Amino acid sequence: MSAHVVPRRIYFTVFTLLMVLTFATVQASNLDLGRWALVVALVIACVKATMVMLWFMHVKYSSRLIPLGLVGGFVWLMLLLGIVFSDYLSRGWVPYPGK
Amino acid sequence: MWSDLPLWPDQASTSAAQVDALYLFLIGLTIFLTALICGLVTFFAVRYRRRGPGDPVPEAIEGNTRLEILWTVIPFCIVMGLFVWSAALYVHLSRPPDGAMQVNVVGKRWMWKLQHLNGRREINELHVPAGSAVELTLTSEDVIHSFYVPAFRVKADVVPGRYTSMWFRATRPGTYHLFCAEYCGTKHSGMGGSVIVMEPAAFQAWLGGDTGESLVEAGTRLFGELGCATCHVDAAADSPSRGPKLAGLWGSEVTLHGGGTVTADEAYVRESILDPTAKITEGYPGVMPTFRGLMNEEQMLQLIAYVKSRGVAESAPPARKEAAQ
Amino acid sequence: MTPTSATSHQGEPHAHQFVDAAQQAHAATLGMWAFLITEILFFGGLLTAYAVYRWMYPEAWADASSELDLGLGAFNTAVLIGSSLTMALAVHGAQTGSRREQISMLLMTILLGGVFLGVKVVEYSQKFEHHLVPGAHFRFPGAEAPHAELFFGMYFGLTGLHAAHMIVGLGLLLWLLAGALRGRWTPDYATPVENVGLYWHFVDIVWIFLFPLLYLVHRH
Amino acid sequence: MNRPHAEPALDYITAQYGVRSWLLTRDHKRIALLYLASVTAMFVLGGLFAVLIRLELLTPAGDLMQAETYNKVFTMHGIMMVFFFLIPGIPAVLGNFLVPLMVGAKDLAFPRLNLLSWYLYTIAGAFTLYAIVVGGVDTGWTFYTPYSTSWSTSNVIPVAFGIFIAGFSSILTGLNFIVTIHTMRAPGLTWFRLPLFIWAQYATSIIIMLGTPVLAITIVMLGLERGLHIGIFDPALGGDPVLFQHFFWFYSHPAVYIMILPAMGVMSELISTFSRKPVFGYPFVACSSLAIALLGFFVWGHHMFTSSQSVYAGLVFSILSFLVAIPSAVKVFNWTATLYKGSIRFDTPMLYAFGFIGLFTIGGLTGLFLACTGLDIHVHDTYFIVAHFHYIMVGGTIMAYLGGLHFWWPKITGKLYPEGWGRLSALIVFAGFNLTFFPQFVVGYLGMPRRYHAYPPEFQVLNVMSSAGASILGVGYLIPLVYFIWSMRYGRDAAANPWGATGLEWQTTSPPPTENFETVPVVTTHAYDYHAQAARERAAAAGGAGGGGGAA
Repeated sequence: MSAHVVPRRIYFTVFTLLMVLTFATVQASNLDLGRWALVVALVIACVKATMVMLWFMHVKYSSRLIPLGLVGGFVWLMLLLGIVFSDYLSRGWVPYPGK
Repeated sequence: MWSDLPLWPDQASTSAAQVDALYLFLIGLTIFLTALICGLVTFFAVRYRRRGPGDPVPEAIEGNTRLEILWTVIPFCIVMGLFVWSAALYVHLSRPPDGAMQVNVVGKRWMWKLQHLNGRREINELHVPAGSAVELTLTSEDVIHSFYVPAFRVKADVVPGRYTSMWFRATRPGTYHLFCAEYCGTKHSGMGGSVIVMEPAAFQAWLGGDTGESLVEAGTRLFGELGCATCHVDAAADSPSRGPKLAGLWGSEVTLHGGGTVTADEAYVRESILDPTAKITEGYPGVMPTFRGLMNEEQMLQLIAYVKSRGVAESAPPARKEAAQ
Repeated sequence: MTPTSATSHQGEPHAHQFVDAAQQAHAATLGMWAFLITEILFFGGLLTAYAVYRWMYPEAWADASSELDLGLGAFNTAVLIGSSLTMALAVHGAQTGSRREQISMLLMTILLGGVFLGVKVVEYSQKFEHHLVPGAHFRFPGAEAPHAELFFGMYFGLTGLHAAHMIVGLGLLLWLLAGALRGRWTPDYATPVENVGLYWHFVDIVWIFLFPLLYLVHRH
Repeated sequence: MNRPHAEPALDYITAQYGVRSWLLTRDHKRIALLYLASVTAMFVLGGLFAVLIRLELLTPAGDLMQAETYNKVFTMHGIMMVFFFLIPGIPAVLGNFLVPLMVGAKDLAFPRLNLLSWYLYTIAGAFTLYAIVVGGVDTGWTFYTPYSTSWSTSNVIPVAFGIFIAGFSSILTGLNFIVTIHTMRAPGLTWFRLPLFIWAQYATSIIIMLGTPVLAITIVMLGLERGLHIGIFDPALGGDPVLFQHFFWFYSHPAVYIMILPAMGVMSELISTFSRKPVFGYPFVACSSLAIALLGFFVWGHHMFTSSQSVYAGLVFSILSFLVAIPSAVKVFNWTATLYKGSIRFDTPMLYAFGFIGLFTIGGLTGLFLACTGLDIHVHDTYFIVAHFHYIMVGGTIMAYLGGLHFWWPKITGKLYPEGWGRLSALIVFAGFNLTFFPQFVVGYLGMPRRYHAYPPEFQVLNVMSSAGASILGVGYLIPLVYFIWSMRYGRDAAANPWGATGLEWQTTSPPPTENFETVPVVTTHAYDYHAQAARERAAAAGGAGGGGGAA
């Protein structure tokens, strides 16, 4: 129908970048980054996911409702994660008996 | 005749009166607002009732922003006040005072096993003296239970694999209900008993009446029987030992292998016995075997009592449990 | 979401409840996205459990993760990204009306999806042989065994759920292929291809997160 | 029905005959009726379990049934009522029927998914009933671990699987509503012209979409843990049983709003129609639905104040719980203000609406008791909680559901219910409800824990009062069940718009034709324009034509 036709060239470019990032994330895991290793891995994964969504899934060309809903979904997941962790992380804060 | 229809629970602890005060305030608020809403609804319904099919269509009133703001802001202020009040109470209830008398509680389907510091055991009954603070350390051998004494207005879930705590200061001698409040299976409603508050002198007499092995003594015995002493030796400061020293350990900040620190508390000691490699003290090899399955929760509490008895870290706040012993 | 009846005055086919085909396409796309948002939360629940236990037992996570075959994992990641590319090209074929492109790209996507699952089968059977499947036969050296078991529970939960989505996706692709062979997908009616594409890319995205979270925990 | 032609068109009920035409229908109105039948059956079943509970609690000793049986009975009561009646109740019955009508569409966006949703619900119900027949389940509807995963010997997995499937049924309904409301509104029907019932359904659908998947995955974890023992919730393997509570309440607290928000939507329609005034502060009522839906997600930890979660997390959950009370209060104030200078009628739906306001006010205010951390410690897991949520669920949701059913009954069936009986039963329900649940507040504060098969004798008088009230409440529910069925055959025919209401659903015939409207309606006014409605009525009376057509 009225869907936006994305040129093939863009698909191939995105694919190449995704492969490069996959290689990069494997390489990064071999470095000793300490606690930053997880952050680097997740940032790369987020970039890759965003690229898939924007071009492969045409979010870049869709109505604004869809990115809004998507961001909402991810924010909700972050809130689930964040609030659950707010419990776990603060459990140790209370002066425990005998401390 | 009212003895058949109680409307108010016994007030038998210092916090009971505080909880009841908040409760009474809320009842007042509820009555006031319910009466206001229901009164207005009734008044409008009668005053503006439709008298017949020929009644004109009333003028449309779309709303009033000032009113909306008013009835958003006023409830907001009320609930924030309630938050502060109840939060203060909550923090008070969750922080045992220094020097509280210690009792260990283990929940097991469907009974409560309690042990005083001097070793005196009880099942489904808890004797406490009036007037002094009592702190319970609770854990479970199977599912989640909840230790609930309505007359004291206190409750704490009892979670397997973890220690929870609660405290109260009983005020009036008497016998009060002890319930399990978290559903735990078939005989959940039978998992109860009583809390018996006694005059301090009577309590001392009761406590001393049947002393077996005290908690620390039992812990010391276990420490030897399980062979812990072969590695955890308190030799001279510089001589090597395979396990961390226990003297002065309790309450100290332990530096861990791989960075980070942990406070030596019940949870840490328990974890170190069950999962020794989970948190390895800096400078020691992670060679300790697990003791999972080799002891029950009561013995674990005895071992913890022993570790506590080996001395509190100098940096820690003044110990309070030694006083009770 | 296929047109069942009613050819309206405008001429383009659409189901009776819609005013026109544009409304139908809009509704179908929105519906698919809404479904994918529920999927975020579905996987998200398990990922939250994963995060909690990874935070509690970092050492066990590092030890257990190194038992996974990084080579196979990375290979599968590349395969799945490739299948996303071919899927996107299949959608391109539907939108431009090229049946050839549709058929060849759908076949490629199915093939790559099959390769991914095949590799998964190899990995799973290795885990069985090495006693790394949680349960009575679980064996893991060292005192971290119980927590490593938790890791493998998460591993099988997450990858199993992902594989189940892949299998559903393969079924949908076969259905698309059958339609493409009969020439059902045209620029006027590409929504089914687009929607299955969205689903397939979503499954790819899930894997993009699972790969570093499961295979690259602590490797240096 | 052999009259040849002349009649304009057949309605959706008479359009087709035969079992097949019902079981394979894609008409949202017929699916609503299928849901009505199955939801009512589940309600009756859940009610029977409630009868058994109240009979057992007449005496302090557990003498009517074994403790094990009692535990299964209250578990099944909870599961039936929560997952198979309250959650699907208003959305799947009234929502299914009304959403397309109110937005001026011919059907929902995905009629086949809608039918699938009913089948999933039915399959889920069948699983659960199967589990009851082969021995029941005794974990409580909350399935707390590790009891449900490692200790209970009852049929946890079949029931949990049933709930898992019911979750997908609910997701499909929510998805359908969201897409329909976004894409299929009639020309001129802007967001702020939508009826508040639609706003409520929209907010509910958002909760369903964001919350239900987490329940589904939680059940998957529960099943994996119980079946394969992978350790997620088992402390022996390092799992945390309290994590289950986080997951469970992440869905199940918002689920409370899945139950109450649609009821609030019904309330707005009832109050407005029977006082012939637009809902006071429409944008505030509409946005408060969204505020409740979104804020309601972040208060789940108030179910866990005593669970050993951290004190700080408890305080955060407490303050958020207080905040979510405000939009609910705003709604109540606005409904009350709507009555001001209205033209108020006391038909059965309005009596239920009055009942709702009173009971919901009490239910909501007692919710404040529970948000108070320090006080919740005492009342948590006692009958105080039981009383509180029954005031919301039964006093709120069921009152609104019954009110809505009476209100739209003429539209759904084309028949009028007997008004006298209707008013009588509304009063009986109100009285019976209060006698049942008010004593539970008292006995809860006295310290009686919930899920107790036997209890200390001093609680008996209050429990007897509660059981007595339950019998009255039961009668109150039976009367409408009888006269609704009776009216389908013997009731007087209903006009297109018997209440003089403004919604688009009243602009078509009663019952509506299969495609809802003969011509696509065009909307030019806001949702509650009673002057325009009066003008239409005058025009219809003058022209003598049928009441159909657009709201021009």
